[in-house]
Amino acid sequence: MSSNAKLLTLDAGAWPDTYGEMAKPRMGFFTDTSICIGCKACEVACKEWNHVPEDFKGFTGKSYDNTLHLDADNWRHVAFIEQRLPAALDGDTATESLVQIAARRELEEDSGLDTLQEGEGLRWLMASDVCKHCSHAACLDVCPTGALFRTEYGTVVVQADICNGCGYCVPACPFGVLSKRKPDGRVWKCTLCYDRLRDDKEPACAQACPTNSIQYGELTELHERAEARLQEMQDAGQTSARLYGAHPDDGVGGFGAFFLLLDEPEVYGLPPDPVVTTRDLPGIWASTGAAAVALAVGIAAACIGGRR
Amino acid sequence: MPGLGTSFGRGGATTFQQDLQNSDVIVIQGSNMAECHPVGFQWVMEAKQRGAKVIHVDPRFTRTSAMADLHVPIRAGTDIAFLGGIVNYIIENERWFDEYVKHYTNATTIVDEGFRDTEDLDGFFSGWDPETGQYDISTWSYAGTEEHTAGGHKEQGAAVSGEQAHGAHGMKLDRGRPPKEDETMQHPRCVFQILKRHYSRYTPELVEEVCGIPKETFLQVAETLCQNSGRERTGAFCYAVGWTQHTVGVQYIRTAGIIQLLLGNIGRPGGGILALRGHANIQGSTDIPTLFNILPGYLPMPHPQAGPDLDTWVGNTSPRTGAWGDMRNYAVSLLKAWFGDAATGENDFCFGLLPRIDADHSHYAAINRMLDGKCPGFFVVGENPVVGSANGRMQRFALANLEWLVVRDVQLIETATFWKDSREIETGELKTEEIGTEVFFMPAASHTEKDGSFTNTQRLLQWHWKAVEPEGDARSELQWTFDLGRRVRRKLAGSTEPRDRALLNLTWNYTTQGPHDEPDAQEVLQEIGGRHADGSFVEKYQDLKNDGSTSCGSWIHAGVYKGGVNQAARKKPHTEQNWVAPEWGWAWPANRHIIYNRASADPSGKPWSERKKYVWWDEEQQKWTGYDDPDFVPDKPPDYQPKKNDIGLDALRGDSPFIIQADGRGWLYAPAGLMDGPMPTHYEPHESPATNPLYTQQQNPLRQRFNRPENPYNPTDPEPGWDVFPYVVTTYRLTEHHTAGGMSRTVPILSQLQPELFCEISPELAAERGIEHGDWATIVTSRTAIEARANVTDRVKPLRVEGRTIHQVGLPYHWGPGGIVKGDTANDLFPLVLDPNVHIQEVKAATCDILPGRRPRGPDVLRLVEDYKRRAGVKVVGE
Amino acid sequence: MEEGNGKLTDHLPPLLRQLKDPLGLGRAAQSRHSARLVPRTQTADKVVQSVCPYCAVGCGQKVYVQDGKVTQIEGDPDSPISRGRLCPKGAASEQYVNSATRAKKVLYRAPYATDWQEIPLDQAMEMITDRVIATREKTWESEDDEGRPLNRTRGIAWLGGATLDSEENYLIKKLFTALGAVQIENQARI
Amino acid sequence: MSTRPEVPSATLETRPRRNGKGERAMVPEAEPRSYYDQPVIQEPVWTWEIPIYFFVGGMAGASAGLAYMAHLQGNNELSRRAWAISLAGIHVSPMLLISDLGRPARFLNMLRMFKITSPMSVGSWILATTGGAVTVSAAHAWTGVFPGLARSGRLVAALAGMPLATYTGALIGNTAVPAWHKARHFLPFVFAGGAAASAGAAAVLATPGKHAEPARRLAVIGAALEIGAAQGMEHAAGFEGEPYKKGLPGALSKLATATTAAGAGLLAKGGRRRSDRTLAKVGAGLLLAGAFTERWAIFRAGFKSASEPKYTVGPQRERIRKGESLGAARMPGNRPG
Repeated sequence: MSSNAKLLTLDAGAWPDTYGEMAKPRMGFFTDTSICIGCKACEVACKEWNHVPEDFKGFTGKSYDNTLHLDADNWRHVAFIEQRLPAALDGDTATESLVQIAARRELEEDSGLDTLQEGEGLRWLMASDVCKHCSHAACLDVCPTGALFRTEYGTVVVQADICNGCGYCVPACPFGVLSKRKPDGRVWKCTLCYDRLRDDKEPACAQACPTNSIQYGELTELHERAEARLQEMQDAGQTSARLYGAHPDDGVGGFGAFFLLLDEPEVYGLPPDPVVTTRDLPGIWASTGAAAVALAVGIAAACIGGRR
Repeated sequence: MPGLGTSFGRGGATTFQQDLQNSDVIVIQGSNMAECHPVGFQWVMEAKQRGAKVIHVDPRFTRTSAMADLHVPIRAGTDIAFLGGIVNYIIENERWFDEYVKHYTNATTIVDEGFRDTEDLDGFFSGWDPETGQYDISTWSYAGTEEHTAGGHKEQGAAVSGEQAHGAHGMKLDRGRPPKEDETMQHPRCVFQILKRHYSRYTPELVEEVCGIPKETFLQVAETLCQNSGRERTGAFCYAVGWTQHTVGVQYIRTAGIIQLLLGNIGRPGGGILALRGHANIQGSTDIPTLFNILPGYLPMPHPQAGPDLDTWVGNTSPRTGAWGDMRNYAVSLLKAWFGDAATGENDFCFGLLPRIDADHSHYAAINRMLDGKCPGFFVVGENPVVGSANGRMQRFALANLEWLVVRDVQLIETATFWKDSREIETGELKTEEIGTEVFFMPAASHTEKDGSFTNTQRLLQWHWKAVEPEGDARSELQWTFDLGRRVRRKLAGSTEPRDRALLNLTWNYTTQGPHDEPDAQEVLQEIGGRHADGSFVEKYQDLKNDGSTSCGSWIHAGVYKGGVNQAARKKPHTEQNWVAPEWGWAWPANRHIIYNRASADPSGKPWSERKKYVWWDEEQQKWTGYDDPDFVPDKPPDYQPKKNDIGLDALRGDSPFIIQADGRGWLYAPAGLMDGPMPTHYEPHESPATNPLYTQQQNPLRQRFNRPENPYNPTDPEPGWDVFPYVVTTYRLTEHHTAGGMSRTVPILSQLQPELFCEISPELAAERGIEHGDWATIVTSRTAIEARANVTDRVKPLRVEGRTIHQVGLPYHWGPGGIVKGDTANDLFPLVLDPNVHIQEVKAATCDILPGRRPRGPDVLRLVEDYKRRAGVKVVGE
Repeated sequence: MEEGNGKLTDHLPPLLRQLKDPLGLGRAAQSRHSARLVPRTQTADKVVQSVCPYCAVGCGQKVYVQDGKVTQIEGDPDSPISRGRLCPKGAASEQYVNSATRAKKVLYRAPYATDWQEIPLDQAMEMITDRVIATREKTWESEDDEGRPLNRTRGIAWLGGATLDSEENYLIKKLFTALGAVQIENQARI
Repeated sequence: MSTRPEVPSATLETRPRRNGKGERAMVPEAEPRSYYDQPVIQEPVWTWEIPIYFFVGGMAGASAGLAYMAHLQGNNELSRRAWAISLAGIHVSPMLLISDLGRPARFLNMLRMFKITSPMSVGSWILATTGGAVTVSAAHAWTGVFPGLARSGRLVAALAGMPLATYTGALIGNTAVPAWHKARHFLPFVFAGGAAASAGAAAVLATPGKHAEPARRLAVIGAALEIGAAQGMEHAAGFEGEPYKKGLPGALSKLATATTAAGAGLLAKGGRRRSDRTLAKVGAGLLLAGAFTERWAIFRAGFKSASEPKYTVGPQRERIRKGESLGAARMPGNRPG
């Protein structure tokens, strides 16, 4: 759909084109969940820096996760997944013989990349989720006021001084990142610490992260790092590793904040094939126009028909 | 920790966190490092990404286990059996680092012929006196040393602690060598052979039977350790209170010390034992102690048996050889720092004015005196014992029996409000109107509101600067203590009472500053760091004199202000110095980061290998050099031989890395310094669902018990009624909270992340007891019953022990009746029963029962517990 | 950023700025506030280097102060131990020091009383001083039954947390030892 | 180690859903995997005002068109009343929208920019335009003031009125809510039909019978379009369309169809003969109710669809399985993950 492609390139054009010489390199996050220790420092550092209010959900019984989802009051969320694993730790190698598995395990351990407790057939996945700062961001597209905009760093930010709480971005986001804060009335989400970036400071979560699971930097450089890491794990036989949001040809044109996951995205509460809804907007406008014409015709028919 | 002190000489971590990145294998045991020390854990992850193997031995699968290559579930309280099994594996398979062991440990030393092992005496070492319940340790000594190896030790009873028994007391050695040695390590009474016999029954099969760890898994751990030790490779141990909070806690650490000495992992990069302390200044408050049994720098508190005068005391409590040979220098310098001009050679430098200890005066002993009405006054400063200490109910009864209580904290903690919100009010055991305790609550300043230094887990002093003034009545402890001292001295000025002399002689005139008359913290650090008579600062502890011409508040800190510079406040970015970062803060002693680092070179002074070089002998310059400050006499050549009658460091050879010890060796076998034996032996926890398969003696015979109605004990296998409390219960911390919660349950963000007390149990136990995940469960012991949300998870596994299935219940202990998030207190479940060396309570292993649903309210909970005690036939002495 | 603010286009209404940003997804939508945004760490009156008060890893902290109040506490990238990183507790330090429930006044509970009362700090110190002196006198032990000197009292106990500074511990040990109070203990055992 | 003991269901909560088991099933699963059944996307935050606006705004737009045509045909009785209905609707609409805002005082920000990528932005401009034009036209129709303005005003109102009635379909179609997004091409027609039906019906109620013929026909035509489009939509939405058929939304939509059909029936036969006029008015009432209920049903279906992860994950995983998409997660070698 060439018209969509056109729309998307224009969307991307918001950065760097509209900033001219003020444009900065596109900054983002690479969250390597294979080294996340689930300490939640990112959640706390974020709330501290951005003065995000507390949000008590009580004891949820969902492993160590008492935050559950990203929303206006949680801009970082650490997911905890306790898994019993069969001998083979991923489906596509489920046919491995125990000997093959043992060999692969040895390889993994020597490489120091192993994060799985095969001995007990148990693993505990932890992953820090955050706004994806999509290359083609639905929230940004649908915002009627321009409260949401793409910054000179290529990130997507809600401007609290503009947002009037129309709530359109909330169902538009394919990741469910945004929501309205009560009683404030406006929507809030990760700004990738827009203000800190202005002073060349790391975003609060990335700076705090004890194991450097959250890595901040120029997106192009992060992509190289991630590819290398993936290859490393692949070579070590840790075949469950995958990159999520690192590819410009996915439904949102790639993420500004992408991930290395050890299982399918939906296991972490992430959509496996997110699509920016506005990719279909030309078609939607066409139908809307057609419907409007149909309505006009109907009215005309109703009136003129009466003459006969 | 005396576990470290008696093995190597100093009671501190032998290495530093950043050095973990050099390890080839890291064993984390008795610690949940990723959860309790997340930022330190980054160095484990660094090592891992360099290919190191990470092994986590823990009853639960934790966030640490999730990052480990191997998690080994173990029955809480059986670590000595596991570690002893590794010792046995090393010796049986001849995997020890022979050259290291022969030169740097006391393996070759021949022990007194009177010595008998637990293997010979069914769980007792020689010297056991059933009357006193103590050991006469004279037969434990090196053969040929004088009879009273341990000085006044044998009469000192429970008062002696590892720190106090630092080094071998009064051990008289010529040329720093034991009188009898066997270089071949074949002599039946040489330490090596004794060790070999002692652990010969700690086989993989025994480990499986006792710890519930499959033989294969154990062998994998043992072999991985051996493969990653030697000239080319090193391994490290990390532990925390999962090892110390047992009735044999000190011996846990000793066992790890033995392994690391046999494998040659002490004093070398990537090796060592890293004690992970849980509080910002735990290490510091032991080095410069607020502890009853030691003075700053681990000098022992005077004891009547140790002699009436300075010289007798020094003679009785220190060896002549090794760094402790100069104890008089350190002691006199301390007395000069405290009593200034009043301390003279004529009056023994006021030594006579110091108070004496003659028993266990630790917190729990004091609590018992409070219950007996013998201790009317209590200061609690930045501490929350009614939540953080074992048997909280007993703690609260004690507080209710005081005349006055002073609590200083940043928040109004439960210890200050016990008289109105403790559970005993709910049960009717206490009534607010009947509690006569007068309570003063005084707001304290936070770390951002005062200057001062914390000593972190790796002995590193780091200065923190004041950012803002404390608000309202909030004051720092520095200001408060100084003020209290001034007021007392003012009121007693002119007193002729002998008891007031120490107080009036005290040097107590610090320059103050700021709106609150704050003493200058740097001035205090200067006093600690030491001065010459002319007021100039000492450079190192070797500068200290015994004639009163130097003053030094803590000899191990000598030089912390050298050159008039606050060494602890140095903040040179790590990016601008080598990986050891010697110019960031200051590590005691003498800014050494890996101690005993002379052992990183072979006896001739060359690095064991290029890969593991750290400190070595430089032939040209004729001095020790390397990445770190050499923990050795800088110009003492590797082939140095002491002359007869040399004392102190001069008496140690050029190949003796453990310069604090009288013989300069690492101690596989501790002839003195420990109450409960020269070698670690497996004893069951005080309360256990299993029998000790090794000896008839089930538990540590010296464990400290308190037999009183407030402190009943569950019967332990094989006693009748033990099965009324069939499960093991253990406590732990969560990343999101801090100890007793005063600093986390009051912080909204942290409270949100872990809002409720929960218990972690296996699906199998949940099924057995009909407990639903997410519902409430009630945990019962003979002390009390508490309720928690059930977190049913595969991360807790049932273990096969002695042919039975043993279930374990995990409980975080952060909650109490106060704060933003409230809950029952896990420590209320645990009894007072202590390690004999350091008087630390056993809260990492006890027995309990668990039921579905919430606990009864009010007095009904007492009935529930009474019913349990009746069914179990709990006998309470003193009732 | 600043020179950007000067641009005439920045002062035009967004609708007109859309001439250069037709979809209005980029700079055209930027509010004046956003254009001038700077972090509070940059505008702070001062920043001091500190150490985390929680566990003993000893992470470096940077404490930012504005108008006499702590406005931000974050990791100190210069520290060789923590390299700027903090755990959730360390990262929550600002809430800990600025906690709304922090005690600011001295409170006194008289024997058998059912509630607190506020008393002046000086009065409290005087009262405590008197009790220390009286209890010490009442419970003094000058020698043991064998006539050997003890010079002590076991009538006063002291229990400290391990979050006190070493300098503070030093003064406490020094003073209480001189007072003869031997039951001095801290968290290190507990 | 590969076999797991049977454990009580209580434990399932501590690990993510996977047919209630931890193992990786080898066959594609009926129930898509999820994170403790947590929704992937957020439920909309719009409240009751919005479906009412869909109804009122649609009616206002269509009424403007009806009024314009009636005016052209000199049916001033009908024209004036249609203008009035449109006027009422066009002024209630902004009130509804403003009251739904989190920050009502900032409603003018809706016109801060013009964003073609945002149906709400476009809609705001359409609403503003229609609003002005309808006001002028209605004022002239009843009082005869500013005839000049009104001449162009009527045309503008009629032209802008059409998309005003249909853009709301684009508004909700352009979201990540599966039930809405999948139905994006039908929603504008459903809304157009509803708008026509309600505009016609309202005019029938307000206009003396002999002048109401065009309105009556419009109502019937609209009803037909609404029912037809709704049926098509539910069919085309497939799995994502489930919420339109199940639960409360399903019931509402069935009720809407029935009511609309009945109303249309009555209107269709009612009309010419005086005696049928009351029937016609009843039918008109039913049509209004039906059109409103249909909006409500569609609105609620969106919430239901957002609240269950299977509606989001299932179709996406299916796309990947069928090779229609690589998805966002990639194994080495660009294999979908």
